[in-house]
Amino acid sequence: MTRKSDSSLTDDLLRPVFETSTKFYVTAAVLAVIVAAGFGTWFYQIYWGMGVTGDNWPVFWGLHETNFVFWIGISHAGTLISAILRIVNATWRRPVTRCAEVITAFALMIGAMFPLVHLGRPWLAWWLIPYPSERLLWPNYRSPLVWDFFAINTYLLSSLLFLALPAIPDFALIRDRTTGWRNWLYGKLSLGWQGTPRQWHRLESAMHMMALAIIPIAISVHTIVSFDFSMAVVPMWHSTIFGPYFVVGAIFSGIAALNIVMAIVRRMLHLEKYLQPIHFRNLGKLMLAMSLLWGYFVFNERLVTWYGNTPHEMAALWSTQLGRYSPMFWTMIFCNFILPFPLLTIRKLRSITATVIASCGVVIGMWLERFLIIVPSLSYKGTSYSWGTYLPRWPEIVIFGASFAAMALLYLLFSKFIPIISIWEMKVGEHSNIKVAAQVQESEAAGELV
Amino acid sequence: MPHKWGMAVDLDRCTGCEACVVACHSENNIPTVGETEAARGRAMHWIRIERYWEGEFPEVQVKFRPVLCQQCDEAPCEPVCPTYASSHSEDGLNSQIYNRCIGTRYCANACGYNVRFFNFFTPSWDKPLHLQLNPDVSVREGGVMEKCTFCIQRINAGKVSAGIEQRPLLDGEIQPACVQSCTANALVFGDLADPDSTVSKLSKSPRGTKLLEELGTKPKVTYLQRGSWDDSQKR
Amino acid sequence: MTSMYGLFSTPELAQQAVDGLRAAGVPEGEITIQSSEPMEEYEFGSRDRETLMPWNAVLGGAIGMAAGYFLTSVTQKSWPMVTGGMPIVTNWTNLIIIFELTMLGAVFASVITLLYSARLPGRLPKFYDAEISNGKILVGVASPREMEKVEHALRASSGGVRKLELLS
Amino acid sequence: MDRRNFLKVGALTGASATLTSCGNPEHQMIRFIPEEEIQGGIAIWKPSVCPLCATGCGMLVRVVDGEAEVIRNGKKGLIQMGLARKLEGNPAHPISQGKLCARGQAAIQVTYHPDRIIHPLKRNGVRGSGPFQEITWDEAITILLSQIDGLAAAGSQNALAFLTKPMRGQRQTLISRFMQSYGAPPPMNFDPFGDQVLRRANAHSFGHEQLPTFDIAQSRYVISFGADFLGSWNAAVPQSAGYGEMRQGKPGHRGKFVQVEARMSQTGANADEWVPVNPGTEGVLALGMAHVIVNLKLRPGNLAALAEYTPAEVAKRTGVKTERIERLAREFAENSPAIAIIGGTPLAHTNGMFSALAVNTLNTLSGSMGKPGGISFMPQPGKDAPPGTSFNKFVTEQLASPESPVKALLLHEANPVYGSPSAWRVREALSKIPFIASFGSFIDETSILADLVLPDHSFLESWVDDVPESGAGIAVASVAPPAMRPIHQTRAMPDVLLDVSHRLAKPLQQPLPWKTYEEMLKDSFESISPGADTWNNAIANGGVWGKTGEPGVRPLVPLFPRYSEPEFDGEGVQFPFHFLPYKSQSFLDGSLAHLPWLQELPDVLSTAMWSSWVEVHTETARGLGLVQGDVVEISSTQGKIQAPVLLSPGIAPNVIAMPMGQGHETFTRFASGRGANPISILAPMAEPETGALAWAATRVRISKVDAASKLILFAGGMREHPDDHR
Repeated sequence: MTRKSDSSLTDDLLRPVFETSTKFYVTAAVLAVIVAAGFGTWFYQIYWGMGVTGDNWPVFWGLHETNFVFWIGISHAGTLISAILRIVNATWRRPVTRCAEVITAFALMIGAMFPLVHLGRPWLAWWLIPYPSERLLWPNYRSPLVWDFFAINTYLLSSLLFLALPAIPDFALIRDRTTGWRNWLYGKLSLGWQGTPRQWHRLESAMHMMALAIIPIAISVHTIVSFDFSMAVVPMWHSTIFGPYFVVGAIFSGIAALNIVMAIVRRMLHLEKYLQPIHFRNLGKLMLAMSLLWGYFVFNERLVTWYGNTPHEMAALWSTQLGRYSPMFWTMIFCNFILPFPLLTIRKLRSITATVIASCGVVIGMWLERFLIIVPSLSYKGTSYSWGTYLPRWPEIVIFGASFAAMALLYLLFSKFIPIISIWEMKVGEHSNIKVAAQVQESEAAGELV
Repeated sequence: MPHKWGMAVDLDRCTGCEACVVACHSENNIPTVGETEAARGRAMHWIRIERYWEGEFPEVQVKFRPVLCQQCDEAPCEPVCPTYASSHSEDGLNSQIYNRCIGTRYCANACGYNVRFFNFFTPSWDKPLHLQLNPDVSVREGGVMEKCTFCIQRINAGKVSAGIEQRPLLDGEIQPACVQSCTANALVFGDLADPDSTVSKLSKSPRGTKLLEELGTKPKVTYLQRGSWDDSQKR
Repeated sequence: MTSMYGLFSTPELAQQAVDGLRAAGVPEGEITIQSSEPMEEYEFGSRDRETLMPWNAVLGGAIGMAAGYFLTSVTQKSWPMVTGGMPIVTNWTNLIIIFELTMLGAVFASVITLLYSARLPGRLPKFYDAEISNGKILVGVASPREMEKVEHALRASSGGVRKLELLS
Repeated sequence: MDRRNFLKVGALTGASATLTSCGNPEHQMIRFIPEEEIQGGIAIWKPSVCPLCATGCGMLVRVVDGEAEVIRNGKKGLIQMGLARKLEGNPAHPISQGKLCARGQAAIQVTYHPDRIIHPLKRNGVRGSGPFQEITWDEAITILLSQIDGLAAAGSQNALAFLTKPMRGQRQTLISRFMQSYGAPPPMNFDPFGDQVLRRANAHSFGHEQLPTFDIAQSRYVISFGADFLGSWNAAVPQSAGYGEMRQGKPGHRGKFVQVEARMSQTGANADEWVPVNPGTEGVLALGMAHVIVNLKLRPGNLAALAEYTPAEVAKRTGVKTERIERLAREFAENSPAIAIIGGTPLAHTNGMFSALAVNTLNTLSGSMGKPGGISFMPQPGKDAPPGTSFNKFVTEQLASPESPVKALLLHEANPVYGSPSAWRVREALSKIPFIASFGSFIDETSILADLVLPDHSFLESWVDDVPESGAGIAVASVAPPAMRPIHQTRAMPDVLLDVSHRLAKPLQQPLPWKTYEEMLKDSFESISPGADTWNNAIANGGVWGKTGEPGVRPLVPLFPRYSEPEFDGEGVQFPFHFLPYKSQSFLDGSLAHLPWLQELPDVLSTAMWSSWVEVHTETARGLGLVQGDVVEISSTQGKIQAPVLLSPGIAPNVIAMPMGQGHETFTRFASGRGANPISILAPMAEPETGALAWAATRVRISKVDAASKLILFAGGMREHPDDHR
């Protein structure tokens, strides 16, 4: 019976890799078009100049930077969560981890695009890379943007490895079940994996080490993203809570994104059997905790500013509470706090749909939060003569939309080449559940299994 | 001894005539962005006259304040630049090296005075307006940040001519375009490293204040506040 | 040369087979085991557990840290740039770079250790059976000295052996 | 600017500056041999005179070589030539004292303006519709000759008219002599916003029909009645310099400055005390102060003559509190030397003459006339021009008779079609004239009516001279040779005029013997101050100056003018607001609206760029439900215009003000079709004695209209929330 369950599980999880529906092609095509539009718009912006955006004096940062912070935030879903879960050895994590790690990998890639997109002269972006150049000039290690460069790249590399290593046995699996080019491809990818106890053990201990390393990395990444703002003496930016504030926000939005993705994957790839309500419930609880934490930070931020009562900070603050940016602020409060709270606490309401609705709210809310951190502060900095305002223009919006399409597309393609749930980890899970039974039926199992 | 260029702005003299603004455009090849761009808040004025109302009609008064790059000793705009486009010169100026700028616009955000301006597009001059451009000042490309340089081209020219004649620079010998044009002599430029220079003396005036001093940026521009008639009567 | 292995459908049988082989005097090192999932609950699954992984990770971290320190402070000295009245070598900010490179070093070290000690990438051994990926567990000996003993051991211990094969 | 062209044009930018540009069309052009001695990259400073306003600042032009696109014998090509790069005040010049105002700095764009007329034009098509065709100078001169000779042949020399802005120096002399010797009436000076009223008043009070010179630097107390003397009025540059000195130049003595006006001007913004008064009652306040001064025996005077100006009475009329009047009077008398200045709006009421005389009285009382820290009048060397013909008279006659009395009009730097109330029907009057020739450098609302355009050199390309009317204590006569060679196919107006005068059927050789304007200037300067190298020094320094001519002012007894009530067009109920057009800090009366630097220069009080606006008191606006940027229709009895509202705390609630300068129909790419022109809706009220336009005597009503706002403010804060932006 172990074998049966094994093979059926393997079949279920490998089906998306082997069977491709027309629906897949259509979706992929549509997404690809949107992504292409995004790149087109970017080249348009490069050709004419940043002037095609809504940026102005003094609001020099707008939607692009908002999206940067947003996507880096989303990236905190996967690797960080799965690392934590691995370390505490939460058994229910098994079906979730890979879904999550994939989000990290792609969200990071997309997020890391935006600093390039926002550059006035993107063709010179490579000047951030530290190498002995003929310019004799190294990057300025005092600049938070350089910290970003290091932190994001570190996080991206380790996340990719963290995603790739446990995939090797699954590659081997596919290798054994295929012929022709697939067999060749996955043969190469599986690096000749045979599954000796030694290999298994090394793999697991490597994963353990990386899990340990990746948690501080992930935290540092979003702290450093927050430094982009808190290092500048700008009203409401120059704050010491920004580090944890951003990290919490990141995990918050990350879990939300994970919930949504899992729900979609579950539906599209018919994995109802593996991604079960319990996963959503647990992640929901985690998200609720984050929501509370986040609310706590927002309250801190606002109270301290209000109490401090310095003119520029008050101007920025009131613009978000009652002024021109207040509709966004109160929407954010609703999405991040008022909406998820009942949906995730009241047992009757708790359900996959509820969790997903709450998650959608949180993703929207967290995007607004990033916007509200960046734009109002810039609008009200400096001498009141030079205050300003900001409205995005179409190129920013198109690129913003394309970034979501890119996420979906990458995810879609990924699930086509690699089982979105780690098969061997599932098996381990299954067996540790039925081990007892197995031992009881050992003898007969020995005999008549055919 | 290295120079330390600084400026004193006498708000009691400034009449808000804005000669300095046009002089700066003329000297530094600052582009005219045009109506549409100006409406989007992209007009460039390295020096501007800020205007503040005080009181209500009929007891209403106005204060003018010329604001240009404060050339801070501890400038927030400098460390945030990833490519050292914004860094400190030996003379204590915030130099903006256009060729190094990749256009992150971070410096402009960090600047507490909003005196940095970004070339949202590559500027253009309808021919033959381009014939007026000052050959001593480079024209900036799109995607590059720019700001007041204290007319560094004039500072260097002054140093060179003094060097040729093998004499020290005289106080007031070097004048940025704004100072040169100031009709009421409200702007005074000079070497703060020289205690006897006019600007050093003025900077020590009891009327002297710094703009947004609480930011701790150590500006090299000193604002001499408006006096009131009654004080002078008492004296 | 002939090799010999058995495929077992449950870890328990595999364990018996391994014990049998040991009893038959096959040296530990010659017994090959392959499975499609870790079997750490079983004795045979937890052979050669000892590894330098953590120490290598720490070592890698140390190397990364050193690299970070030199990259920052040395380059800052190479062309001294004054910004914002900060010192030329700004240790506060450099710490961030140093931290990131330390972590990167640790991660790389663990991965390299993994690849090296798990002999990846490698080639498939003389015998390998795709049945493994259906849950079977392979226990075998490459070119045993006393074929009969091995065969006997495998057979005796494993009612569940479906296949027995000679490769040469 | 069109974004599409950014990269294209961008490639051409800074051909002389650094940005190199490959594929630059200029590289394929032929190059002519330089026509002058120039060292590459070496800057030379040449003297010149600023032509933009009546101050007459002497300036220095920074000339550096560069490559200009020019046409030589019909071929287009590049030539290396000295190009003006920057304008600065001439430190040696007594008027500018090394300074130059924003407008003067921007004057360089006149020379390099992309829409300058670069060769002679002949109208083909309906007059006023625009289409012109390029012709050669020979053709142009021939046409002009035939017209003028034609008149002479018909014996109607007096049907030739010459219309200019107010001219000074030898240009003035040349034009007058030309007209005189030809037998035509003297030239007309178009200057509706000038200071005829004040000049006439000064003639009455001090015997000088001239604008006064103020020694603000030395004075301890300055009270200004509506005069924007730091911005757009009289000799703003020297006055600002003096003001700076008055404030901080004399340690321990900080002079006080009081501004009396209904709408806070740039000058008023600098006042220690700002005193709003009811429009047209400035003179009353002045005499009220005089009353207090005489009453308190601070100065001797005839109190009877001032009987009706008791502080109480004055307070009632002006809206200034009694105590304040008394305090101001005492301060004024006790802090001599003290100056009272009047200019601008107060003179633009029907009782402007009264107000001017009243302020003159105050000055006479203060006893600082002709003293340091007081008022003086500049000697005017070589001023021999007869009074001009009245423009208003000309217009009336044109409109009166069905057959145009004037048969040929020569037009130079005057734009009456834009610059006069539509009620004057100037366009109609001019359109009747059979032949109009313009010497202008731009196609504006008036020169578009021309049949022939003979484009003048820019001031940087031609001989310039000037005899300033005010601004220095000593006599000044400025002169300067061309700072650079012409870049277009243009000719200097004086040279053309001399050329024509010699080639007429009856040549005017005898009255105008000079071949070129240069010769004429030389003669005149040598006649002013004889001497061997006068001329060479003059052209080296940018002029001659010194203590020549008669003394500044002859002492006078105060004369007390009879009060006259200001009259306004439009009765109060229907037209509740006084309408105050004022000279824009950037464009003056609108003649500078074509300079991009000035268009993008934020108005110092409103911070507005590229737009026109109407200033409404914050409370008034609240009452009318108007917010920043709302577009309103401003209607007088004479017509209506639209402009966005700008909230201002610095304006009387019953007054709305609007800057002149915008609202051009045709005036280059930078000014055409932008904003609204307040002059157009002014009522044709006049100051009786001089007949000068009383441009502040119109009343209007405003009503919100549904239109897109074109209010562009540099102060971003003000764009969105004017209230918390103070």
